[in-house]
Amino acid sequence: MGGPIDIHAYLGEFDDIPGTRVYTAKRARQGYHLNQFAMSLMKAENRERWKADERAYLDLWPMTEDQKLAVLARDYNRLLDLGGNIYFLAKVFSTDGLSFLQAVSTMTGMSVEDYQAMMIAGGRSPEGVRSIKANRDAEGAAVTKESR
Amino acid sequence: MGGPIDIHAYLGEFDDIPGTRVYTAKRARQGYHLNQFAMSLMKAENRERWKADERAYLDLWPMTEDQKLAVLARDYNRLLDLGGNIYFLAKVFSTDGLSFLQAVSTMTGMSVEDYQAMMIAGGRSPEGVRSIKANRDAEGAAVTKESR
Amino acid sequence: MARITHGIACSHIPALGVASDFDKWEDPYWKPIQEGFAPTRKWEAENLPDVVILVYNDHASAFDMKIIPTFAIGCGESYKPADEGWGPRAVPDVEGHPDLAWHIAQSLILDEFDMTIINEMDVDHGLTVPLSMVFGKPAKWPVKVIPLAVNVVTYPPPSGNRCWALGEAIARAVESFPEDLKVQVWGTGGMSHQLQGPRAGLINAEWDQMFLDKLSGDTQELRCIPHIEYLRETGSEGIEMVMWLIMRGALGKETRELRRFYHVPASNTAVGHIVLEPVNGAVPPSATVEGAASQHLAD
Amino acid sequence: MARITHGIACSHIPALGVASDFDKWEDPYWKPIQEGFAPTRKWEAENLPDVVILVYNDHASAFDMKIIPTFAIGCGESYKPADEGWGPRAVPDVEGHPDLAWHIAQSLILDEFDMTIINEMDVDHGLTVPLSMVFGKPAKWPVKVIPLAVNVVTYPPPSGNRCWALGEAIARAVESFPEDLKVQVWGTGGMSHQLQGPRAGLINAEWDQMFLDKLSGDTQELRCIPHIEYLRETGSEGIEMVMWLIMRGALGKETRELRRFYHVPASNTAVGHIVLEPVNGAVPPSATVEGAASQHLAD
Ligand SMILES: [Fe+3]
Ligand SMILES: [Fe+3]
Repeated sequence: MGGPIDIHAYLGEFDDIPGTRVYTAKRARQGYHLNQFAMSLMKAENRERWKADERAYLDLWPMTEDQKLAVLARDYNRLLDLGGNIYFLAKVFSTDGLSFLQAVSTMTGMSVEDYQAMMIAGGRSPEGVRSIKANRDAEGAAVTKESR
Repeated sequence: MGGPIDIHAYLGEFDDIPGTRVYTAKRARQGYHLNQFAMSLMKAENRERWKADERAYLDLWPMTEDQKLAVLARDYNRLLDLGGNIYFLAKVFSTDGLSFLQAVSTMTGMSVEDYQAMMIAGGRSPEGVRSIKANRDAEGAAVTKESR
Repeated sequence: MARITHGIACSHIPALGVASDFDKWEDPYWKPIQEGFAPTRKWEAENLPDVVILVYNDHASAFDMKIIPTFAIGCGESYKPADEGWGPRAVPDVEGHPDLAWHIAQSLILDEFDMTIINEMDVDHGLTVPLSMVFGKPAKWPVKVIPLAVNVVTYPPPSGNRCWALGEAIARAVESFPEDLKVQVWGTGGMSHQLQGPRAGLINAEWDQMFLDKLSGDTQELRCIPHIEYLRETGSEGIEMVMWLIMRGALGKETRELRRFYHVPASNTAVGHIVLEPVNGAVPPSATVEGAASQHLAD
Repeated sequence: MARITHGIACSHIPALGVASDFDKWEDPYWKPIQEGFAPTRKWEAENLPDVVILVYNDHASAFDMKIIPTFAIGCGESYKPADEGWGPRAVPDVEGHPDLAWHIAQSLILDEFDMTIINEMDVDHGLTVPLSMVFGKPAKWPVKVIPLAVNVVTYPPPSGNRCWALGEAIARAVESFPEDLKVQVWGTGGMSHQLQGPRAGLINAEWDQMFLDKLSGDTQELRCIPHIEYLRETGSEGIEMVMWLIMRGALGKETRELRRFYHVPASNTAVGHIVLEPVNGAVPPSATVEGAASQHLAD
C-alpha cells in the first residue's frame, strides 16, 4: 500500500478490456439524460405514455438525436457507447417484457438460443478477453515467431 | 487517539448542556414528520395552502397532536422538545415573515428588543452555561462552604 | 449485547426472483439452484437471527443519477419492493430495525466512515432476491433488515479494502449495542458476470472459487484486489463482489466455512453462495479522535 | 496542473444575504461588516481563482430527512438558489466545474472517502451568502464553484479530524488535475452561535479568536477538538466550524494569515472571516490499495 492515487492510470486501464464499457464519469456525463429517461420508466403511468408514443416521449428529454434513435432501435451496444448504463437501460427492456438474458444476448452478436447455450455450457471463458494490449502483444509475438 | 468509540458516552454528554437540545437520532426520529411538514413550506404553492388553513394543512401530516398544537402556537422551545430541528422549523417562521433573530429570541424568554440588545453588547457569555453538572457541582461547593 | 453470529454471501440475480415469484423451481433449469439453497433454508430456520444487515447495491432504482451515495444505510421503519419496470415484486415489505440501524450509522460516522443516512427508499432485486433465496415465500419476512446500499454502478466504487474496513467498523458498532440481538451480515451480488457489450456472458469459475476459498480462515488477501482485476477476470458486473468483503470484514479475524454452493448459470451469471461462521471475531480497534474522546468519557 | 492558491473562511449567516440583497450595507448595524469585507473583495478581485471549492452545509434545503449525506460533492453544470421559505435569493445561478468536480470525486473515493455524488440540487444561504460577501452583487459570479456539502445538522457530523483529512485528500486530488487552474477552498459557517433554546445567543469571542489563531502556522491542534467542545464553548451551531477544517486541511502543512475580520453580532451570530495562504502546501501521501495499484501502473 502507499503512494499517491493516479486516477488517470486507474481509468486508463478500463479502456484495455475487450468488448466492455466501464461506466466512468465521462460516460455518466454523456449519458445523463438518456439514463434519466430510462429511469422514468419505473413509473407505470410513464410506461403507458412511452408505449403510446415512444418518439413523443423521448422528445420530452434533452437527449441527442443519436441517443433517441438508438433507444428506438433498442441498439444496446450503441446505447452503451452513448453513455447508457445497463442498469438504467434495464428499465427499457423490462418495459418491453424482455429478461436480462434476452436483452444482454443482443449485445453479443449471438442469437438468444446460442447465447443461452453458451451460458449453460459454462459461459464465456475469460481466456483471450482480459486485455486488448495483451492480445496485441501475443499476436505480435506469434507473428514474430512465424516470420523467423 | 485510539480506543473504541463509545457512542453512548458521546451522546450522553449532549444532555449536560444547559438550555440546548442537540439534534440526535432520537430527536430526528421523534420529529421526522414535523420536520418534513416544515420542509414542505419551501414550495410557494404549499405556503399558500398552509396560510389558507393551517390546521387543515397540518392534518395532512402524520404528526402528533402535541406537535400540531405547538406549530400552531409557534412554540419553538416545545417544538424542539418534540423533535423539531431549527433549520427545518426555519421554513415555518420564514413563511411567517420572521427573521432568525426574531424567531430565535422567542426561545430565550427575552423580548426581541432585549435579545437584540444582548447580541449587540457581545452576546450571551458561555460562563455558567457550559455544563449542567459543573453548575450543580459549583452550587454544591458554594453551599458546603457557606454551611461551614 | 448484540453479536454477529454468521455471514452469508449470495448472488442477487433478478431471474432468481422471477423463478421464486412464478414458482419455477421444479423447472430443470432452476432445480439445481433450488437444491443448492435448500440446506441453507433449513439451516437458517434453525439459526434465525433477529436482524440481517443486508449489503447490496441499488441498480438504478432508489438512486438515479441525481444522487449517488457510496455507502448508504437504511434507518427507516420499512421499505417497499421497487418497481423496476415490470411492476414491484409480489414479496412482503421489508421491515427495518431503526434502533440498531441508527446506532450503527452514528457509530460508523464517529468511526470516520462518511455514511449517507436513508430514511425512505424502495428496495430492488439486489435486496429482495437474497431474502427469497434464503427464506422462500413466507407471508412476512422472518427477520428485520438493515439495508446497506453500496455504489458499484458509477465508477469508482469503494475499494475492496475500504469495504473490508467498513465491515470491521460494523462489527465494532454491533458489539456496542446494548440489546441482546443475533445479527447476521449478508454480502450480495456477484459472482462473475458481465451484462453488457460483446464480452457479455463472461464466467470465471476458477477465479470465483479462489474468491470463495479466501473468505475462510484468517487471510486478508481479498481486501487488496484492485478494481481492474474484478473487471478483467470476472466481467464488468463481477465488481459487486466487493460487497462480500463488507460481510467478511464484519466477521473478524478468522472464519470457518459452513457451506458453499456454486452453479453456472442463472441467466447471465454465476450463482455463488457461502455461509461463514466467525472463529475469532476480533476486529482492530478504532483509531479516531471522537473515539478517544468518548472513550475517555466512558472511563 | 491545478493548484490551491488560497483558503478563505467566512460565516454564512442568512441575514448577511438579506443585507446584501436589500442594500442595507450603509445601515449602522451592517456597516462594520461591510467595511470588514471590503479589503477582501478588493484582494479577491486581484487574486481571482478559476474555481472555488465551497465547503458549506445544507440547512434542510436540498436534503430533507429522507437522505442525509455526510459528504456530498456537486458534480453538476449549475445550481439554482434554493427557496428557503421566503422565495429564492435574487442572486445569479451558480456555475459548477464538472470536469474538476468529477476528478476530485473520483480521486476521493479511491482515497477511501465515502463521497456522495450530486448532479442536481439547489443551493441555500450556506453557499450563496459567502459568494455575496466576497463578490458583492455582480450579474454573474466571477468564478466557478464546486459545492461540497457537509452534514452538520443531524448528529453526528464528521469529526474535525475526518474533515481535515478530507481537505488533505482534496489537495492531492487538485494537484493531479492536468489543467492549469487556480483553485481556492472556502470553509463557511460559524463562528460561535446558538439558534435554539434558552441558551440561544451564545457568543464566545475568546474561543473564536483561539480558533482563528490556530488556523495559521503548522499546528494541527484544531483537528483534535471533539464535537462536545464546539457545543459547550461555541453554541449548538458553532459545530459548523468543522467545515473550516476541510479548508485548512487542503492548504497543507503550513499556512500564513493574510487578513482576519471578527465582529459580533450579525443577527444571532459572530461573524468570522480569515484569508490564508499556503506556506508549505505538502500533505501526507494517500495510503490506499487502489492508490498503490494505480501508482504501480503509472510507474
Ligand atoms: Fe446486482
Ligand atoms: Fe449555517
